[in-house]
Amino acid sequence: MIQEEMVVTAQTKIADGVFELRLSGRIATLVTEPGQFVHMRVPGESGMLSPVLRRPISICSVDPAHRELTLIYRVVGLGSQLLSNTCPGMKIDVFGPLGHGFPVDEVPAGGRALMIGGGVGVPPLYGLAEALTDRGIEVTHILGFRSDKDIFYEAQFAALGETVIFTDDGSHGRKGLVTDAIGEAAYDVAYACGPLPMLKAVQNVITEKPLFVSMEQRMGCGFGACLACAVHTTDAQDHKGYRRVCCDGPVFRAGEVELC
Amino acid sequence: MIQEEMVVTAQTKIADGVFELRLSGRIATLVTEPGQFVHMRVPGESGMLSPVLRRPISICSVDPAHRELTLIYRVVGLGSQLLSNTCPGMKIDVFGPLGHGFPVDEVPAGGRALMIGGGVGVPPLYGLAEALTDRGIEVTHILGFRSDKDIFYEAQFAALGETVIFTDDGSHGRKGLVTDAIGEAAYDVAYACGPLPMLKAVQNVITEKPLFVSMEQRMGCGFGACLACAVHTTDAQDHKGYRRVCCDGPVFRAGEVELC
Amino acid sequence: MLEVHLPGLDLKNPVMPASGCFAFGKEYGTLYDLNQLGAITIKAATLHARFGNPTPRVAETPSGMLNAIGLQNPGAEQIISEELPYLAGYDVPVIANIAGSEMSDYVQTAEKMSASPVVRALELNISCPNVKHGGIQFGTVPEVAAELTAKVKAVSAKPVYVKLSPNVTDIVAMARAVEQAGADGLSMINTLLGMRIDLRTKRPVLANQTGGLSGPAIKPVAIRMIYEVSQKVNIPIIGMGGIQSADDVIEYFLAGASAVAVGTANFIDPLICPKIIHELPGKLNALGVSDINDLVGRSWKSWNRKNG
Amino acid sequence: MLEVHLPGLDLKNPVMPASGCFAFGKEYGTLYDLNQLGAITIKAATLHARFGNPTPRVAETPSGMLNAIGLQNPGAEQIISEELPYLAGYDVPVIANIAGSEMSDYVQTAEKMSASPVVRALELNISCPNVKHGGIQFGTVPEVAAELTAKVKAVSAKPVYVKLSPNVTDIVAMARAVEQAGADGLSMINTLLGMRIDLRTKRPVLANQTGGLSGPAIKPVAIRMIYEVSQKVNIPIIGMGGIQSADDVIEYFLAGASAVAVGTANFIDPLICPKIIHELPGKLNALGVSDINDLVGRSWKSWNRKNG
Ligand SMILES: Cc1cc2nc3c(=O)[nH]c(=O)nc-3n(C[C@H](O)[C@H](O)[C@H](O)COP(=O)(O)OP(=O)(O)OC[C@H]3O[C@@H](n4cnc5c(N)ncnc54)[C@H](O)[C@@H]3O)c2cc1C
Ligand SMILES: Cc1cc2nc3c(=O)[nH]c(=O)nc-3n(C[C@H](O)[C@H](O)[C@H](O)COP(=O)(O)OP(=O)(O)OC[C@H]3O[C@@H](n4cnc5c(N)ncnc54)[C@H](O)[C@@H]3O)c2cc1C
Ligand SMILES: Cc1cc2nc3c(=O)[nH]c(=O)nc-3n(C[C@H](O)[C@H](O)[C@H](O)COP(=O)(O)O)c2cc1C
Ligand SMILES: Cc1cc2nc3c(=O)[nH]c(=O)nc-3n(C[C@H](O)[C@H](O)[C@H](O)COP(=O)(O)O)c2cc1C
Ligand code: FES
Ligand code: FES
Repeated sequence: MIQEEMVVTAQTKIADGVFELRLSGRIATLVTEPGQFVHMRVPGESGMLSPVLRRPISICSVDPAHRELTLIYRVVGLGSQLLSNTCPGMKIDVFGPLGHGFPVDEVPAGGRALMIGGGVGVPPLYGLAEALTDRGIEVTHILGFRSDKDIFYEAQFAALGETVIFTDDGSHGRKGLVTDAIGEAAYDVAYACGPLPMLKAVQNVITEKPLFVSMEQRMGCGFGACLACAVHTTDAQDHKGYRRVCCDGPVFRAGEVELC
Repeated sequence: MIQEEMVVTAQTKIADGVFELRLSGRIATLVTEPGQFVHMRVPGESGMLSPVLRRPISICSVDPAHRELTLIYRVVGLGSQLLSNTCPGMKIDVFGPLGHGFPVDEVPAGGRALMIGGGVGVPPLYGLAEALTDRGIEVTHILGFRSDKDIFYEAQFAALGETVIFTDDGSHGRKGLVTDAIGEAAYDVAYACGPLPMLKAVQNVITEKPLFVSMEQRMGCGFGACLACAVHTTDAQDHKGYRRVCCDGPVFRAGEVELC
Repeated sequence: MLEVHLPGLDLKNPVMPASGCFAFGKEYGTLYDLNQLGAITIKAATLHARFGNPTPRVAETPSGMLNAIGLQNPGAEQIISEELPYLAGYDVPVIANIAGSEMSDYVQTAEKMSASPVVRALELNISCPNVKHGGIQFGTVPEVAAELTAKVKAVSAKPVYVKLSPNVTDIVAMARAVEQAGADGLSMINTLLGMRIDLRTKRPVLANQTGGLSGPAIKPVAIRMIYEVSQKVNIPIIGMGGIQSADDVIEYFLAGASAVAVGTANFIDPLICPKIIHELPGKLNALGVSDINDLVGRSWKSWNRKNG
Repeated sequence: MLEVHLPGLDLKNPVMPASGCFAFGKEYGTLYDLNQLGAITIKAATLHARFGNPTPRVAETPSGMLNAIGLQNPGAEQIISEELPYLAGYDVPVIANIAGSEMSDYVQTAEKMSASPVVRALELNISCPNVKHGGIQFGTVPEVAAELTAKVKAVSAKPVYVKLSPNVTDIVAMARAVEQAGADGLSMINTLLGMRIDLRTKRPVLANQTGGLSGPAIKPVAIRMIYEVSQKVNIPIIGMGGIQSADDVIEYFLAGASAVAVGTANFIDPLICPKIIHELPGKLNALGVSDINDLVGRSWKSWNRKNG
């Protein structure tokens, strides 16, 4: 966990309002788990509208040899808008890697893993899939998007394992919800990242196998000091009663915390 | 008076902490008098420190044929610091031209004009000298700087007329104050721009000939609507009792307003 | 979609420049057609001409500015004879902001200004110090503000909007007091009291030492106050404080405002008012809103009652 | 040059993290050596553990942020047994911020926390709503704040700094009341009450609806209040609100602060406290100042009396 100026090495639009950003710096050599994130200070452009707080973005994949991180983000507000205006060569103040990611070792050797992603919850699953296949784990991906124009990384995921695409409107792949396909998959451990309703639905379906979910919360510090991101544990007897999404998570074993 | 995005065409350091900035746009075709100014919205860089208000900078010279303005400014605080980081190709939101400048026609045909400038009060005198010499007026410049390293545009002024340089420490030109040389000059009309103590000293020395001074005040709107820049008239009987530096000035006939 | 009807004010849209940031309209009138505006709030009028404070009168702050203009204005009569005729040439309601140092100043100024046919409503600036009461602000003591409101209402030929100061412990108490005293509407908020110190001179930047903080920095305070007050009064609120976009206007409506004023942003972008007005319909469409009045107080109104 | 001596606090430099922005130090301790800090103000302690408010608990605003954490903490005893031992390993004075919903909560918490040898001073957070008095804040009524201060002073083994809320009409009256009641120092300011509304959901962004506004946006308000209060009290002030640079620290001293706390800026730049501490000597040298204590209140102290 360090703070440094990382250099933008590539900025590419990969779907409607979705960008792939490559950053070079030492943080890329410090990532320990897929599903960790970085907290970025987005440079302002105009005096009247500048982001103050950092923005948390998951690490999609990492290339430590080339000291490079890949992030994928959707433009939703001011910070992500300004981030999408940064160009190769520009420097961005990045703090990371932060948090606890997906436990890769939960899948027994020679086992099978299922990944379920929705929208911009999909990116960290790519790094996870890379880490799992590196270990010889067989991976299946069920990825949901709103529509044709929102899909990204289909080929990249397909190169690693079976990949089922869903769209809300059926404009590409299957029409429906990612949960529709869970029953068809064979797996030992499941991992999910995406919008809250999706996580809840997945948690309702996958009750018999280990499931790990990645959560989002608005953040202040990003590393455990401000309690902006605290969520209740499900177990009322838990000695602390809460977890911090930024440092105890963002990935939790399903059932550890209340999904909210 | 319009608001537009002007394009930076050149940014050059011309003295210690002093930059010459060239901007291209329609405003360059609308300048009517030397001594007018522009009100610039300096782009912010970081979310925590971004200028909010516009910054007033005098127009040093103008090339309407090439739609180009030249400004010269000193880095003193946040806004000027950020301005000095802008590079050719970048766009800056500029509002102008604003204010009333130096009355060129006050000098009778074939007459002589004296210009007295100090520090970053020197730039608008250059455009004035150009306008006067265009009319065949003979010009003398007395320019004061703190030290050798602060001097700029000496050759440019010398090309238009006699140019006497003063430095506070005698490191270049004469040592002393610009007022020391006023008595040696022959002129019909005098113009002054520079720090307040200099303007006051000049006004005390030049009492018999027409003198015009350019003033500075902190500004809000820059065009007469907020009264941030109001100064008292010297004449207590004046029907309004005040003048707005931004639109009634910044150039006033000596004695019209209180120097403050 | 944008039309708004408030006491004395039939507005084609709810966006107006805030008092003190638009003088009497002439300067902005050289930049754009003022008929685009919902209304115009003119600079504070006092009974007699005032020069105001010495300079520097403004200072920049993070996402805001401080001002201590000091109510410079040519006095009520001069404003009526010299400034209002220009505005009479436009089809835009004028709101006259009035100020004073004693109750009697306010009353006389209100009487004069409200009598002008150009003026459609008064905005009572109660943030001024009351010289008779040892400098305490009219706007910080509910009883004093109520008394002033009642006296002004008694003489005013036009509806009276009271402009509340945010520098109080209990903004709801202030709002209720002036509503009880007959206010037709509220303007919220005036500036927060602030200061900056120059490191070089070691003295306050403003000659007046303290000044009024305005701009985006204060928007969260204004939104909070309007949210609280709009739930407790039955008169409309003109919202202001840091508005610089159509999104901000919508946020004010959701909080409980029925119209808005734009102050500081005029200095940063002189065309901001017409820009906001032109952007509003698109923003409302994107939110599925067909009438901006439906948004008033929606952040606290129950979800099933439409425009309830 | 940077050493500062205040009741109970001998500081190697006047810069400390503000309460609630630094937890109990462990996280920042992984980033830098906490011995560099002048002091550490720990997160508010209450008598019993509190979970705090539902999320979202933070929102961004122009040059600031809103928070409604809701005083989440493990309770005084847990803090003493689980958190303070870590800080005991550093040579940095610890200030314990304490909060409660009733006078008796505060008193018991103060007694416990002040008894810890690690704690050098208490900071009384009087911005909390008083449940017994119908939710009115302790920090908005001078008499209530004074009573609370006196009761806490009576049981505290360490000096007591009272942290004032800026959401009041008369900050000087508040300061004088707690000084009279025995406060050893003041902390100024706590957050301004604010709100943001989400245009999409049409509801307040924070689950708690309103939150505390902090960050550079509020600095001019804090500077003004410290300028006013420091001229009227004889106890030192720890200044805070939007500090993000050594220049800001100097501005606070000029206004009348004798030490400073950095809150929100820690989230933006986790290394900001040591950065400011390292920059201070150079900035003071550039201003020709050899002892930072000479700057206290220089914006209002007469020019010829040095450090007068
Ligand atoms: C651990 C974590 C990992 C994330 N990874 C990704 C990712 O890989 N790709 C991606 O596109 N998005 C990701 N997000 C969401 C991303 O942080 C937000 O979309 C982004 O902060 C929005 O910023 P903005 O300025 O564009 O939006 P605005 O709405 O203007 O932001 C305003 C404030 O709200 C916060 N905020 C808004 N939405 C969210 C959100 N969903 N989660 C947390 N804070 C939010 C912002 O950080 C900011 O402080 C992640 C969030 C978390 C917590
Ligand atoms: C009509 C006019 C013409 C000017 N022409 C020039 C010029 O040609 N070259 C040049 O170098 N400078 C000129 N100045 C001064 C220039 O405006 C300031 O140096 C500049 O605004 C400083 O901004 P800053 O952010 O760097 O400093 P900061 O001190 O950080 O600025 C803070 C605030 O104070 C204002 N301010 C600070 N100093 C001045 C000042 N001297 N006058 C007015 N406002 C000030 C800024 O605009 C800003 O609002 C002129 C000023 C005026 C009024
Ligand atoms: C330069 C300036 C002058 C102002 N003059 C007045 C005034 O004369 N009367 C008044 O009621 N408010 C005055 N105000 C306050 C504004 O009308 C408005 O309430 C406040 O600035 C908040 O809005 P904003 O953040 O959009 O500027 C003034 C504000 C500024 C910045
Ligand atoms: C996330 C957060 C939590 C806070 N928690 C506390 C607290 O527990 N007790 C307290 O007295 N102040 C608390 N504060 C207020 C700060 O200590 C400080 O007074 C305020 O934020 C102003 O300083 P700043 O602008 O540097 O943040 C908190 C502020 C923030 C932003
Ligand atoms: S974001 Fe600060 S504790 Fe999680
Ligand atoms: S700067 Fe607004 S009137 Fe001059």
